[in-house]
Amino acid sequence: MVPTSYYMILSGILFTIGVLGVLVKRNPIVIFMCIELMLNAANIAFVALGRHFAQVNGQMYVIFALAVAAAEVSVGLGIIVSIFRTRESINVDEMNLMKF
Amino acid sequence: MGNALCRAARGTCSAYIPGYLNAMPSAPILVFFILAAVAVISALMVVTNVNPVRSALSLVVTFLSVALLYITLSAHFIAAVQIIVYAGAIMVLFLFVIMLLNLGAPAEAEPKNKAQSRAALALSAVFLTALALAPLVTFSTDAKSEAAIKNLGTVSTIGASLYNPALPWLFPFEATSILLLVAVVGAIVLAKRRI
Amino acid sequence: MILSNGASLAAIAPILAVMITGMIVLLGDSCLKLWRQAKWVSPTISVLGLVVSAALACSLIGTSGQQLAFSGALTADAFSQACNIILAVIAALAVMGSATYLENRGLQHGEYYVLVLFSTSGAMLMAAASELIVLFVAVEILSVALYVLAGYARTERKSEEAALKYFLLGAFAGGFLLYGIALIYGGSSSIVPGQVGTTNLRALGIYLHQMPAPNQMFIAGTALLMVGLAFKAALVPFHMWTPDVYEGAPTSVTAFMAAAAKVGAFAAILRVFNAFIPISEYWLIIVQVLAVATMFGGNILAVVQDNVKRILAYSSIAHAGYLMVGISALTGSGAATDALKAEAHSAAMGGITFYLLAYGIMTMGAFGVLIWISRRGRDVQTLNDLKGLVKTDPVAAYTMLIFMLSLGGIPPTMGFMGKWFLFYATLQAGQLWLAVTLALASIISIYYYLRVVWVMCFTEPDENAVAPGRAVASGGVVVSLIASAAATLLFGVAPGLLHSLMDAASTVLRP
Amino acid sequence: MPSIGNDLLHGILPNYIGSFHVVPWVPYIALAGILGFILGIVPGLIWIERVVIALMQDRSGPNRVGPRGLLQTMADGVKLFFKEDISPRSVDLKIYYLAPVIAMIPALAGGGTLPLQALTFRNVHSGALFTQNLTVGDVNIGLLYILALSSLQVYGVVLAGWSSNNKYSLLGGLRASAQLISYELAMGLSLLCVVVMAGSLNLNDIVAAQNVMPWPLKSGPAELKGSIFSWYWCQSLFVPVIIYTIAMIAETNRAPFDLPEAESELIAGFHTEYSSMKFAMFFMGEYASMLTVCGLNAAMFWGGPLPPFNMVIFTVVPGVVWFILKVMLGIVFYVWLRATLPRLRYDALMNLGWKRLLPVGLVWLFLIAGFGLVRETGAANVNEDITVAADNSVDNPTLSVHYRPTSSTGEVKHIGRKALPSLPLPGGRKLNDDPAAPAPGAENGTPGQPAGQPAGVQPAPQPAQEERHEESPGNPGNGASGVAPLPVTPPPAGGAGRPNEGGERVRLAPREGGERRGENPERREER
Repeated sequence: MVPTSYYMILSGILFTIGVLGVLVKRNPIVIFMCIELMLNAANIAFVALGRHFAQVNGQMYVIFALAVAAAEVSVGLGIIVSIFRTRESINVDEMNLMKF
Repeated sequence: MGNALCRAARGTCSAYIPGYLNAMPSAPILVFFILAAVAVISALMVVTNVNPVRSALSLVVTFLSVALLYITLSAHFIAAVQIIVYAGAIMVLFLFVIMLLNLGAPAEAEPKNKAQSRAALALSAVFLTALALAPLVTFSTDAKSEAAIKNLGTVSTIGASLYNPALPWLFPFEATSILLLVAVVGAIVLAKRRI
Repeated sequence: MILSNGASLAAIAPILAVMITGMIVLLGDSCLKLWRQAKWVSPTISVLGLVVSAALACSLIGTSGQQLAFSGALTADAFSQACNIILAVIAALAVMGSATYLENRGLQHGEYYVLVLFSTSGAMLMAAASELIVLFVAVEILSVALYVLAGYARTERKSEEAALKYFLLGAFAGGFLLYGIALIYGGSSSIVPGQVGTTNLRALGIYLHQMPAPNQMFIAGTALLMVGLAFKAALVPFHMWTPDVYEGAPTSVTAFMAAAAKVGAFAAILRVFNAFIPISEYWLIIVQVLAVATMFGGNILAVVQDNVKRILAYSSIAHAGYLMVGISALTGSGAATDALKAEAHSAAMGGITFYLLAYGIMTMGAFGVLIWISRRGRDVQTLNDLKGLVKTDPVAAYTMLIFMLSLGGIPPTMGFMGKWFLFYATLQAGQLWLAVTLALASIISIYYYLRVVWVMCFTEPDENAVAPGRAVASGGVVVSLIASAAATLLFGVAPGLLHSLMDAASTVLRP
Repeated sequence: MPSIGNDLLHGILPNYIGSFHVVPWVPYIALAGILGFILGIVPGLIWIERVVIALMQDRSGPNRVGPRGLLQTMADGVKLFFKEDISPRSVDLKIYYLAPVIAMIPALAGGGTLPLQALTFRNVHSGALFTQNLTVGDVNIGLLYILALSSLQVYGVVLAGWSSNNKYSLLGGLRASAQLISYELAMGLSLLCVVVMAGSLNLNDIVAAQNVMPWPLKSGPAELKGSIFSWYWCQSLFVPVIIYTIAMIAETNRAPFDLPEAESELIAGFHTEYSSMKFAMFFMGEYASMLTVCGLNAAMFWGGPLPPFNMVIFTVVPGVVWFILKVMLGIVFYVWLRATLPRLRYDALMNLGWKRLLPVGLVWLFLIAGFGLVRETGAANVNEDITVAADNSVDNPTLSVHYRPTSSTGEVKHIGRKALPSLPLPGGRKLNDDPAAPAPGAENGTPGQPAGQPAGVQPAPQPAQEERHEESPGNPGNGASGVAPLPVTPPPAGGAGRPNEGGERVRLAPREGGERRGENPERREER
């Protein structure tokens, strides 16, 4: 059986890539995708840990995380679509109506 | 050969594996590494691609390989749901929006914010070491026996635990319906032209 | 004790009341034409539901002990009921203040109240959550509704921009939160007998008490959880979104967001860190650094602002810092004996609860004044718009004065008493330097609050300002303003009236 | 019903170590059969479509190449194969080439869990009979697998539309994705009704659940067992079958829902820019997915490989033939619709999906679930009767390889239990529980729990439940120790009475579970 640590390291790597993506990308849709990647990394960790402990808990968490991801996506893409209606671009660098 | 590999894959009768096969990593490890490599590479492509459509496609590949990883963790139901929800619904919505807004054309050279990128990389490196090394220390012992986990991911086990009033999952499950209701109302409020 | 499922439903009746009211408003508004046409129906029903919820919470607050509802998913104890009361009051004030404002800007739809009610229920769940995944779901119920509300003025670019920023950073924080939960789930196996994981805060508290030796994974998880919650509570340095979102969102939403989201987030932080008190040597210093950074960061940045909404945004950040001081006092780290530690704990619990209520009421009041004086079409935005308010609209100016004094922590207001309780708890906990820092930060804050007062009272009205004339008063805002002003003064003079609330909250024990 | 494995990987790599509980080559036969059938029948389907449409339109149809034009599609295929491969300059090349492949793979893979036939074998050594399903992957998430693949199908269309860099293609792709997402919900709801009735996601189990006496009858002529009246189209699922059929046509973008390629508005929609073999792949993908959804329809609502009546004249025909026949009827239905119905307007299409099919499906699901709940709780005795009846009705199989849609003794018991539409109740009725075990929903569910003893509330799986039940009355703190007033009683140090958050109550204890189950399920799990 593949050791749980392997899965945890994989999930750590995916989470880091997600965080990195959020920090460096400029397109909100891609940023959002990177956030989904972070959630997925957490899900891998949950399932792997659940197997490690022989608990069904790990998979329960994933079900809730999935529901949350779905809800976030519908609202997030709604925001992006509605923002595109009033301006032609959605680059986060152009979100500069409000400055410090 | 195939037979032996199959045995190795099952991990049941390792004593009968010919000596030369012992040197090989067992099949599950190989499968894991292949899937993990696909997941990580496609995840990196999500970040490195300039074209949002390609990013989305790479993310779909990541999700699919994650789904297969769930199968190797004997979480079949989660694997199927991962494909249905993430690959089949969420990413399709992403693609739909990208296409609707016609963002597909490769963006004009992204203004690179060097300082921010460097800070992000440094931060990520810290994260990576912290997150990747922590489990190494914690999980020195191996997981439970295979018999204990083989039924964890079946639909009946999941359903029976999710709806079991003696377990704490029933309430969050119901609370999730409020969340989805909020999302539905919210999406309509945001995106419908006239409320 | 564990409640049966029926008793659990009864114990969370205040939350259910809010949820059910939300569904009634949603159904009524979408199905009944008369309901939709009469604009006052949805807010009235919403307020009624919130009042019912608060009343239920008041009747349940006497229940003592640590009741686990739904097999450990929720803790339906007195503190959660206290938070229910606070949140119901905030939401009721917000709903009353919103109606006219939305009407003026053509945004009056039933969905607004539905979202407000649901997000209130999310914040209530955050205060009650005892399983971390329930906390996560509750955070998302609150946040998803707030993302939508922030972008509620769909035709305004600022509002949309605020929604996008809030959404992206909120979802980012959600990712941290979830990963933190995952790591805590894995890391807890070293302290849980049987080498299995758990994310139940009560269980974690007990196990940590027995064996305060978390492994690295657990600590990493706690750190990520803290980052996620700090984003939600807008602590420096995770506060970047706050001013923009507060400025861009419609003012009525800003008011609700500033109050309810912060109360929910702090209730959750309190629940988490209360369970983690046995390992406070790992996180106490971080909490204290966050507290100091947040107090000074918020206050100093507020000084240089010209936009009233941004000033209030930074002020809300600073208030989050004061509350973090209270979290630090929970541990009683400097207290000598266990008895003193317990005393510091209960003082801090009471202080935080009182402060949450005070903060909610005075924030709602300050934004309520802005709503009241904003005229058709445009918001009151800059300090310029407030110039000479005392001449053009003296009632509004004096009401604003009350809230500014209260936010600044000047007696005899509720804000002063709140700060005093926190100060006292910090002293009890033996954290003298932190108490001094709190006092210093409040002194800085007085500058910009008094600046607003000065602009209102001692300058001539600006011809170009938004609100030169008397605003058309409307029932809802007036009621909400009168209520919050009265409460600010009353509880400032006689904080003992809230004795039972604070006592109830302090029944949350140290693990 | 024995399965080859619990999951997909094990299903594809069957376990043939040890005594023969499964025949290792059966899944490969099924794989070869399904792939070969789908790929081989597509030219035939196109011929059928053209001939039937010609018949309906009262014209000749293909009649030049080969007898009755049978070879016409072959000729077309050869032409497409040798045509010059044109790729327009402005396309996104990688994705442009990838799209037809993506369109085809899920359609071909979708047949992986279709129940073609139940085969009976005799073990050479022990002489015992056992049944094995002719299915590529006889997995417990069979239906979810098909749904997952069908949800992936949209990518081919969307990517083709986007990468062509052509506004008609883009519009086609957009329409396709919106349509697929919308109709997937209605489709899922209608299939959920079946799942609620059958209590399983395994398609073989669902077929087996239809192989009983038609519902109101408890006993009667053996010819009616598993007959056309006991299939789910007739067993109070006549509304879901309609919803599914409409949704399946929309899912495959066929007339009258072929808006993504509406030639009058969008030229050819998403495949406007595609030519030669790439176009042919879209074409084949479309037909392959038609076959898959028709196969699912046949399995879910029309009894799969079951013959219409349990009479010798029908049962001598192998089940797989019946299955193919049902699929072909579905295809002809497709063609019939295409020949007779005009294309819908786009808003009408969306309204139909969201405002008609979805609410109706939801209401019907509630009805089915409530109905099942009532019968489940009110009919414990009936349940036993039917089990016995099912036992008696088994005729002894004599052939070593015996084409019969039913299965061995243990299976029929199991089918007997499935005779009633069942809701998965709290407490977890499991498919492969020993039928002799007490009905879990009725006796062990929580309603009867004393309120003061939440510790006695059982964990999910059946066998673990019994153990817990013995412990709990004597030790009310068990499972509740995490909840004792905090500093007063820290939980005991031992592992047994650990709190609910910890292992014991939450962990589903499959190890104990396995031992208590009957012989047959145990073997099934090992695989």
